Amino acid sequence: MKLDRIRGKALIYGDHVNTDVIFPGKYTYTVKDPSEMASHAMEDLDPNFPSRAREGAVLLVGKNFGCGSSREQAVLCLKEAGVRAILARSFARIYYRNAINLGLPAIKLDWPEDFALEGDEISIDLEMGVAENLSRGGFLSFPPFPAHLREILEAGGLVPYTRRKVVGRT
Amino acid sequence: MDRVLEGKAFVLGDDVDTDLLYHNRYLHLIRPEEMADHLLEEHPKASYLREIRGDDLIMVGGKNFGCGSSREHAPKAMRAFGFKAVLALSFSRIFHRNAFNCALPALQLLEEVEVQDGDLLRLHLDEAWLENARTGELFRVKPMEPLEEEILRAGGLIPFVLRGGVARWAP
Amino acid sequence: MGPMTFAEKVFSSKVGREVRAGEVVVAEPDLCVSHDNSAYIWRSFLEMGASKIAHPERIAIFLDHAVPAPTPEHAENHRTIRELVRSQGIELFFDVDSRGGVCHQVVCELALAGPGDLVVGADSHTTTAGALGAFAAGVGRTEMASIWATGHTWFLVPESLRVELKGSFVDEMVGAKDLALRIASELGPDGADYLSVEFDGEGLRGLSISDRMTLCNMGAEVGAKSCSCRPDERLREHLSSRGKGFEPLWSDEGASYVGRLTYRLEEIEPMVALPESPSDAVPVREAEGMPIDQVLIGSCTNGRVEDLEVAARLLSGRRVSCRVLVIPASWGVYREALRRGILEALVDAGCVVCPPGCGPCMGNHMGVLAEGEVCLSTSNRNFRGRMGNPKAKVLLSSPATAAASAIAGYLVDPRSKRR
Amino acid sequence: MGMTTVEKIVSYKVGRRVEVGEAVWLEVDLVVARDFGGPNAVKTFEEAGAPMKHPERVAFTFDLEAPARSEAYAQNHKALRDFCKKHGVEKLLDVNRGVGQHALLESGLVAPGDVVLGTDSHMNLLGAVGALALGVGDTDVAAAWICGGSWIKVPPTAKLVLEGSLREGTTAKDLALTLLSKMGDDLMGMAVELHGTGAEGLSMSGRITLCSMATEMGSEIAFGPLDEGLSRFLEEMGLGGDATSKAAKLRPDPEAKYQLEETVRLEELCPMIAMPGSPRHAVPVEVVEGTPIDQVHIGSCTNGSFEDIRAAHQLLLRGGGRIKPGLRCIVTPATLGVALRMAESGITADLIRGGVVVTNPSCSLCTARHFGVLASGERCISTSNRNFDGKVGRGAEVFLASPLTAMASAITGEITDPRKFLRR
Repeated sequence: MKLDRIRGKALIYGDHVNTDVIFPGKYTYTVKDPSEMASHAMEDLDPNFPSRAREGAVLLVGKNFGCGSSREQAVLCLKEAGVRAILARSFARIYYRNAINLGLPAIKLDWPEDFALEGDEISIDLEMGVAENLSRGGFLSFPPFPAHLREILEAGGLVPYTRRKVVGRT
Repeated sequence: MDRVLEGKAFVLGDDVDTDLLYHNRYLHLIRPEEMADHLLEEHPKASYLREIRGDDLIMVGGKNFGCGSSREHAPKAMRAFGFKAVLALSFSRIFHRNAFNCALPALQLLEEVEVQDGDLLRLHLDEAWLENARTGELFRVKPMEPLEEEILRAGGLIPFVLRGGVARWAP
Repeated sequence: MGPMTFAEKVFSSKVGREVRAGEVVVAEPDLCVSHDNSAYIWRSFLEMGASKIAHPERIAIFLDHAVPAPTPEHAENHRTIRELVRSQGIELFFDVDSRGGVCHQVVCELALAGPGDLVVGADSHTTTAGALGAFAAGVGRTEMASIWATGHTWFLVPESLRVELKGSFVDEMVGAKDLALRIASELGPDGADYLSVEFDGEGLRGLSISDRMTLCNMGAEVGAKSCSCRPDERLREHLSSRGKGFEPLWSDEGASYVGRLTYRLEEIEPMVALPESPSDAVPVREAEGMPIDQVLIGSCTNGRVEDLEVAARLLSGRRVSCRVLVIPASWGVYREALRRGILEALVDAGCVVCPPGCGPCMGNHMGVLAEGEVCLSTSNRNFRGRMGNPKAKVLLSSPATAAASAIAGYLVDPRSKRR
Repeated sequence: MGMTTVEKIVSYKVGRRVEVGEAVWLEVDLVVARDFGGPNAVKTFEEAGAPMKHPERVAFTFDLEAPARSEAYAQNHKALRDFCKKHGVEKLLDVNRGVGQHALLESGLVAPGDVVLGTDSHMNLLGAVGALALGVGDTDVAAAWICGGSWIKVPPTAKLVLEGSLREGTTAKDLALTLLSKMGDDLMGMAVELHGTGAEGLSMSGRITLCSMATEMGSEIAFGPLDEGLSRFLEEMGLGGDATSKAAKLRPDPEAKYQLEETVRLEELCPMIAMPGSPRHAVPVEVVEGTPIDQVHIGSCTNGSFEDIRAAHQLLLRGGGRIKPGLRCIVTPATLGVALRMAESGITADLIRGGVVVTNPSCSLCTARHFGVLASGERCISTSNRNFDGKVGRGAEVFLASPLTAMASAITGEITDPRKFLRR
């Protein structure tokens, strides 16, 4: 994954968006196909989400994004639906780990309300630590990712990353 | 209703059970149009059946057709799918009853029939025979009971009851 | 070498040098817990190119999320897990049989971990094992796969929050769940995000292991990485009666905390969490009268013998006025409750006693809600759609409040139904 | 000329002597809808827009998904509860009560001579108490709500004479499976009467098992003997002398006419098992002994009574008290009453100690959407009544057997003749 050129439309949500509204628990053992997962993404919060995210999206969200369950489908469904990165004022701990582990850039950043409006084109450079609003021209900076997290993201997630180590070792 | 029903044949074998006709995983559905989507879903001929959806159809089964559960989803799904009638060498009682109740004629064949999938069939209700238009052969069918006939003419059991049909039959 | 928090001590002992909050370390967990999601973990494990689990003796797998299997999809998932268990020689496997139950409950019931142990679980409520004095944190399933493959993972040594408990609860109508909801209402859903929470104080010594599990379990609802209780005599008894040793590990006097909270247990009153967050909790008396369609007594939060016993004391000889599902957290709980006549009393009162498991807690099995229905549950989470239907509502409370409200058919303060 | 039981029930109802083959309308005493079929009947009824004639003769039972495991059933349950409130239906046996027919019996809602309709193909097991109970579809149910009656075609009767008594290890289920394999379509469309000392010697639970499988034989219904044993059962159910004297009046006349008569000597039977695919593919257990299995299920309307579970429990104790590790054994009591008796008598505790999963009363595995669905390639022995391919899991194999054979197999992990644990 290229870390310097992440682009998508801004989709904005509030604080404490939890894993049950991102991916309802009732589907966790019956829905396995990633594209079907994507069709249920944010189902109980924003039923139009899959169509809005399809062309590529950057989520701008409030505090404690992804609180609740440890279910990784809550990351996978967003990724499959077209989410390229999540900018959150803060993340729930497990969600943050899961996002990085599945290769979805999760950026903790206290973005100001006037940074973007719904639908603005957002560009992110993880190497430089910059988020830019291409529609309006503003930009924000954040601490560049620690090297080991960048490696996981660049590899495309923890599976390919570990695979490289496991297979490389043996 | 028409006294001659015409449709393309769809042929099944003996002991077609209600789980095969309509699987238990869809029992929660209550709209026949939705039920139709799941008709014979697990059957080897399921995809062929979907190719001919939209045509007028007549189902031909063997012995003990519709055995198993009391689910009326089975005949409701058949009717909503486009089946005009079902014929079989014998029927399970509940299926047979359910079929008439939801206005799908279910008639017993009195002899083995020579019919292939896609043959054009004509069911002559008054004469009680089944005609295979491809071969020109006629097969004997057991005439309907008068009560079944009345229910069918009324368009099913509910219209029959609502139009006072019971008064003629009750003691 | 200055005073250290519990988390700092656990990770220092794991890596063999002194580490402090804020450092990233690589450590080997002592116990790795997963459940019906083990088939997914297995798939990621294979995708990683791994073939042999590094330490099968550290892996514990429990089937609990949908048992016995309600659909062919669940059945296939269980079968995959049985195959991997067999092929990898995993001995701590709890199948659909009468040894098992909800993973967090069985870990504590059988004391699969002890003081100072590092436990990871592919489930957010892994924090429950902190009742045993362990450091227990939830992880995602991909991460669990990498731990299966390598035996280790990275941890940020967390900062800590100290919660001091004083005094004791006034009566059995008030308990640990009310305290947990009170804490959630004050901290908010992220009040302990990434923190290690330490429960301590003379108030804690009066609490049963079951109460401590409830407290640690609910830590997940305030974002805690781990919640742990100071090891004491009561824990020593719990461990020794299960043939386990007891080597206490705890924070030092004067360790550094990001915050300190103190609760006087006498001041705690029955609490209820309103939809749609556990931290939207208020005293029951402020919400009394809300009509209820279903009551659920169970889950890893409140499905233990003590919980069922409180409910039975309120319900025996009375009739419930709504649907009441009782789902013991494990077969061990089920057997003990059966032996004590608790289950009979509950069934006589009109409850349905279901086989142990997670039940409808996350909308997978037994007791899913319809549109517009309201469920009062003793579980831990009431987000929108949690029990299957986004237009249903879930309230969270203690078993006492749940049982008292079951009698009334609407939310009541359990003290009004006290015998 | 004398009459058979079914001819008597129908004749009394319509007030004249009826003939075999005749289609008649009759008043219905109880119309039962379940969480399966019920919502469809409600839809049809609401669309018809007519009033409900006899709300006191309407009952609902929730057993297919109890408690609901999916939103769809939660929604259906709620719709039915609301419907009951709206129409003043008081006989709502909710998710705690268990398998419909058994819960109705336990509540004293069915008596000899009653005509009962229900959305369950095994409704006819109520023939064990001399009721004329028929499985019907939801349209029949909705129509009966409107007009209070329904139609039936008077079936011919078969006389099945049972002589002698069952040997240890052989049960009514083995008799049912033997009949299924021997009689083929012979009993199709008939009412079956059980006669003879062998029938009278069967317990009520055994009679219910046998009558429940009339459906698989293609019969309309099977009637148990209307004898002393039935009277005692009726008393236990809280039904007084009226029910007993009615049962006596419904006994077939000695000169009644039968379309078929068949005699079975019970001593000659052995434990039987139906091979996957059809209840009719039954063979002696010894033929397939040793086949490994993954799961055992004991319960259902066929074998979920207290006596069935007690028999399995006894066998478990004789076989060492433990099921085979790695095998799943699920026991589901038919009703709340059975569950309570199991708990009181210590059976539940013993089963759990032995490794068994005991569920709340419901149809459980039998409806294939609740407890213990199978993965493909898995093998299960079930005490239920039907094992069509694909019913409880795609590509899974289900064998049908008695609670004794099921438990014997749970102990060993492979299909096992229960007499192995009984012979000393």
